Amino acid sequence: MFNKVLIANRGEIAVRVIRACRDLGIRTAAVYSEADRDALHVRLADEAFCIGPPAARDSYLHIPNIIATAELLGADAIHPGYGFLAENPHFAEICQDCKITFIGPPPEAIHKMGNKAAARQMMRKAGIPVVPGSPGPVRDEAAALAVARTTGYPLLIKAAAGGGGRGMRVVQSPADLRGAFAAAGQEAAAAFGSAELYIEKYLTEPRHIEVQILADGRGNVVAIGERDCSIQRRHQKLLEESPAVGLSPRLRRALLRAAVRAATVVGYVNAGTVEFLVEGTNHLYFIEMNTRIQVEHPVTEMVTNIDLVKEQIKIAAGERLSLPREIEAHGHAIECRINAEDPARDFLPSPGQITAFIPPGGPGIRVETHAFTGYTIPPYYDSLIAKVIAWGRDRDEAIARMRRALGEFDIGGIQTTIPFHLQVLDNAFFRKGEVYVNFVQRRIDLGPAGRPRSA
Amino acid sequence: MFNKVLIANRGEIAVRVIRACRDLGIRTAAVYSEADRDALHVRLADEAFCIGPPAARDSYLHIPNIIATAELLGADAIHPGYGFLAENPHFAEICQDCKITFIGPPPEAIHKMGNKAAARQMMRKAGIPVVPGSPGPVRDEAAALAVARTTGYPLLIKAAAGGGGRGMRVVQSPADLRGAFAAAGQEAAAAFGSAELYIEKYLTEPRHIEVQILADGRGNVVAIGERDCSIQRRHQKLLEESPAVGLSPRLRRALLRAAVRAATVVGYVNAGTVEFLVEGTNHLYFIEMNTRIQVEHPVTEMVTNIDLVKEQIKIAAGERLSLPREIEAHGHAIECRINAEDPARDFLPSPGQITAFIPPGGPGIRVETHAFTGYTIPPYYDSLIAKVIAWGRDRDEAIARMRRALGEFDIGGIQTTIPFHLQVLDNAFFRKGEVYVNFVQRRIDLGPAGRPRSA
Amino acid sequence: MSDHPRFDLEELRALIRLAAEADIEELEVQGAHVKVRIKKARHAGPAGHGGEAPRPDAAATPGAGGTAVQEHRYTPIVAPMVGTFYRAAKPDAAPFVNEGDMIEAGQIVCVLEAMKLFNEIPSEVAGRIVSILAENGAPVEYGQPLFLVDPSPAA
Amino acid sequence: MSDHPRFDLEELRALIRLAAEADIEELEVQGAHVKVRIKKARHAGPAGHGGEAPRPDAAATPGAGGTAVQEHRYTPIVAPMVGTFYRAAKPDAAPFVNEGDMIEAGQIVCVLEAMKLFNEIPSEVAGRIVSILAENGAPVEYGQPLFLVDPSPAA
Repeated sequence: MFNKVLIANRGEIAVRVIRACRDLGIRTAAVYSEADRDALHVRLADEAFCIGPPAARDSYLHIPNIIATAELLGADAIHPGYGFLAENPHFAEICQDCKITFIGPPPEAIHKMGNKAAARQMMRKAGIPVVPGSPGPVRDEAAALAVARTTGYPLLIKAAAGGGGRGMRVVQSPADLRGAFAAAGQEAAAAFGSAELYIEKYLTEPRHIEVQILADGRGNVVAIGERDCSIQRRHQKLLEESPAVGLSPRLRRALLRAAVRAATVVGYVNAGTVEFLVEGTNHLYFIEMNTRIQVEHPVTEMVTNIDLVKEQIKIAAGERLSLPREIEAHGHAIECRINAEDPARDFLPSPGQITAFIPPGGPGIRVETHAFTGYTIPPYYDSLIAKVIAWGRDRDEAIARMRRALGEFDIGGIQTTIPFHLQVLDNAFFRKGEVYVNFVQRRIDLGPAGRPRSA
Repeated sequence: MFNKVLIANRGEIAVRVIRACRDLGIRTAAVYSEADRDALHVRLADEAFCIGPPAARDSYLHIPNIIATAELLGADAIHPGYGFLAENPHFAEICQDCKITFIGPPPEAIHKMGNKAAARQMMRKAGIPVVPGSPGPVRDEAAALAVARTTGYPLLIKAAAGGGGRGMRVVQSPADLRGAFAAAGQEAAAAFGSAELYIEKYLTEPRHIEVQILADGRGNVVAIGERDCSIQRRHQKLLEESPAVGLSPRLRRALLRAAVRAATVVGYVNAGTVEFLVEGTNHLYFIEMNTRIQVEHPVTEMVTNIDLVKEQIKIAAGERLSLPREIEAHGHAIECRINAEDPARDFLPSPGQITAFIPPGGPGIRVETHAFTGYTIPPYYDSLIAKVIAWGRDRDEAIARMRRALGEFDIGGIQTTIPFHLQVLDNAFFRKGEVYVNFVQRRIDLGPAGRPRSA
Repeated sequence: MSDHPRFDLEELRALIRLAAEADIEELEVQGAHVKVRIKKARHAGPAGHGGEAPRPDAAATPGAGGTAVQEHRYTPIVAPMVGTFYRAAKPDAAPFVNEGDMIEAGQIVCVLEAMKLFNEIPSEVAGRIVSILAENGAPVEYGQPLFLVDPSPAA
Repeated sequence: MSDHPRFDLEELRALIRLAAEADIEELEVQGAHVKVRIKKARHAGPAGHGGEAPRPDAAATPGAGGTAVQEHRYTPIVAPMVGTFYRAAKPDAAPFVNEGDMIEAGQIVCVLEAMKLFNEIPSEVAGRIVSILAENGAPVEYGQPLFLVDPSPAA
């Protein structure tokens, strides 16, 4: 096992990784930017080292300073968390070269799954259904029009290197295609440094369901259940749950099997997530694989009692997976991402000082946060300040507990997404389990009703 | 189901009951003394009513004001929590007379179990082993010496109406008996208004193991597993766990069966706890039954996923128990009571303002607390400020998580029992599961070593 | 930490708060190792800052307003128990007291009903009832002000 | 930590924040070795308060006070990257600079080793090395003060 792990991240995930290390008896080294001097991960780690100014490119993305810190402090492994360098194959390679274990998949697997179009092609060849569309990147408008004849309309233009909704366009007709294609290309180039696009059939009310996998590099690839992440806004997940409500056992088995196959094909090692769109009761389509721990991993942990971050570290240290092939889920778990954003003002970021912070507690509630009373949210990074996870013996109990927890969560000084979540939890369609990726757009009124209400 | 529940308590248990009511969709009314104006239970309840000055006898023990508040606010039930009026049969009777449901057992059951000597006699008649000793109260020193001839030495003198160690004496020889008897009688009279004493065989290294039961008054009495509460200091529980480590399945079954029998004999309804001393691998002795929810109930909740407070409310509302006869425990749970006391100074109470309060979180951790940053602990009530409960797939994982959680628990401005708990968790005998009621006395050095250490 | 004299931020903060609350312009403190001088800003404009710092200066200004000081001498009669507040002994009876009435110490001013019992509540002070703060028939908390009494009215 | 009179940037930053939050105009703190005076800028408009502390105005107030300005003129040379601090190019070579040395802007004052690369670190200021704040061979953080320079020594 490792002697010391450096956590190349900040915020709640850095705290989460420190906890997993503690539980395994491993020493921890935090890194931080000048904006995070008073951050919780800095306080909780055994050691902490300042690696640069606030801008992420000069600190949390600054590979030489991170590697140098690992060497100076004698860390034998680096956990990248999510975001920042987590899916940078170059970083994983440098770790390898420096004889520091990268707690994540091999660089080749990151690379292969990083190019979404290439990944899609690879999966299709492996017999995993993908959303009908261009076999690879689409060169120009003419080629796009040709592909559109096979997918039909509406269709979706996506950035090959992208994610998170940037460089993405829904196109309703051939007339719209030309302009949308050019705009998406520019956006993709600006956001990801690559203008490569691909085209997909646009699914009307698909659900976003993903499968957590763990692979130990010794031939053991296990699917640890699924998560429904359909509650999204502009392709940003806001609420996730496990298990996916109303999924037939047959379709669930098919998803798990496809995920294991995807991981196997790409030679995957460590924790990863295979994302699918699910249409109706029968159709699954691979969309991408995230080669890291996900924000929403706790819902899986709550229904399986497997500590995924501990498993990541154990796998990276060369341990064999000691899990059964078939993981049984018990009960139901929901996660709400509490962002420092104002849902009543189009989710405008709301950084600043948190003047009061009383997290919820009690039965079935788990909180992952790096915030505390007096903490100032720096404006440089993402707006996630806490994750509340509620577990219940069934979905109704999980919802009731989540409503109670969010109702008592006292955060002063900033606006948060709590009112939005309460609105979703109270929505009759959500309660029936009728969720799909455009649920928020269709079912949630984000007008003044998004303002805080008494729970 | 009830429309509105009044919570006749304060602190973490008042918050706990409010949460259970929320989860059931029941409105809540808090009561508070003038010292608790800014307390969390006041903030979290739907309504709150001041019932008296700080002294408990004029507020939380003031029956007329509490009943009047329930009537004024239209509460149809009262949850007494633990302590205060929870085991006062007179209060339960008044509730009955006022047509307010007392969420707890019938007054008769409270009364019968309230007199410890009478309860012991009743249990012995029902075939449940009790610690050998006087069949009832012992009148005088001569009678005490006679009983001692049957129990042998060392023996224990206890107050019949007592609890919590007051009016209790260990006697090593006939020569010591006379003085100890008189002293215990005086102490008992002062503390409980009754000088009645009884005598028991003193067990050398017994474990304190208790069984949680639920009874619905319709013939269903279920034992919800056991808790080991051997880690005590001066008869005050400090750390509890479930299941009891190293208990043979046979002895465990015997304990559960005895507990169900005890509850049945007394006509018990609602949640209760039957406490036993266990000696060696075969002997169990009934000591008393607590006719209320216990401080340590969460460890049972964590290993069974049953919300005991919700069950209390449902039973009081007349619902039938919907639990299987055999409850399966999964994993292991530990609770540490975090008191505002200084373990390095003989557990001296440490009230005052909490200047920083960052509770632990992450996988497997549950926190029950009414404290928050800026909260001032009033000097009038007990010193419990938080309960940390850690769950793990096995005892080792639960211990590791508890150590991590206590290590990161940041409480500023006051002294707490956290360093004491870390010391217990690191003790090799504790880790092996070698616990018994005098464990703290024998195994824990409460000298300067009790001071905070880096975890 | 070190044996060098350190700036104690907590102490400094306390000093600054002191200076702010005391409404002084300059404060100089000199110890063996440390010397602190605090000088307050003179703002012409409105006081509005986000933080806590100094109180609105007007409140601490003594000779400012005559009427403001008056109010402070009023004494409340508070509920000594939880109950329903009734101004009269029976629904059709006259109220025990009305606004403007002179009362004596020990005089019954209302009843509080709790658990079917009507408890007559005497005033602990003598004076004139300035205002009645609770509504007839309303539930009142322990310590809730029921009446405001001017103990030294211009008699 | 060390027995050098350290100029603690953290403390200074905290002092400035303190001065900014409290409504004071001038704050002067004098210890055995250090004396700091912070004077708030008088901005005409209310614009300024967002939360970020004001810049050390004292440093920007040139002709304000005689001795007070003295100490504040020391400028730290900070680590521009993470690395191991070496005072000399090779283990047996002479240090680039010693305490009391005069240095010019752009002059190499140390090397920082990171990922097997030795990075020569030039000073951005000219002046006299007042003190060396990091130990030879020690790991240094980004932004860690390495040297304290008096930019206008009595030459």
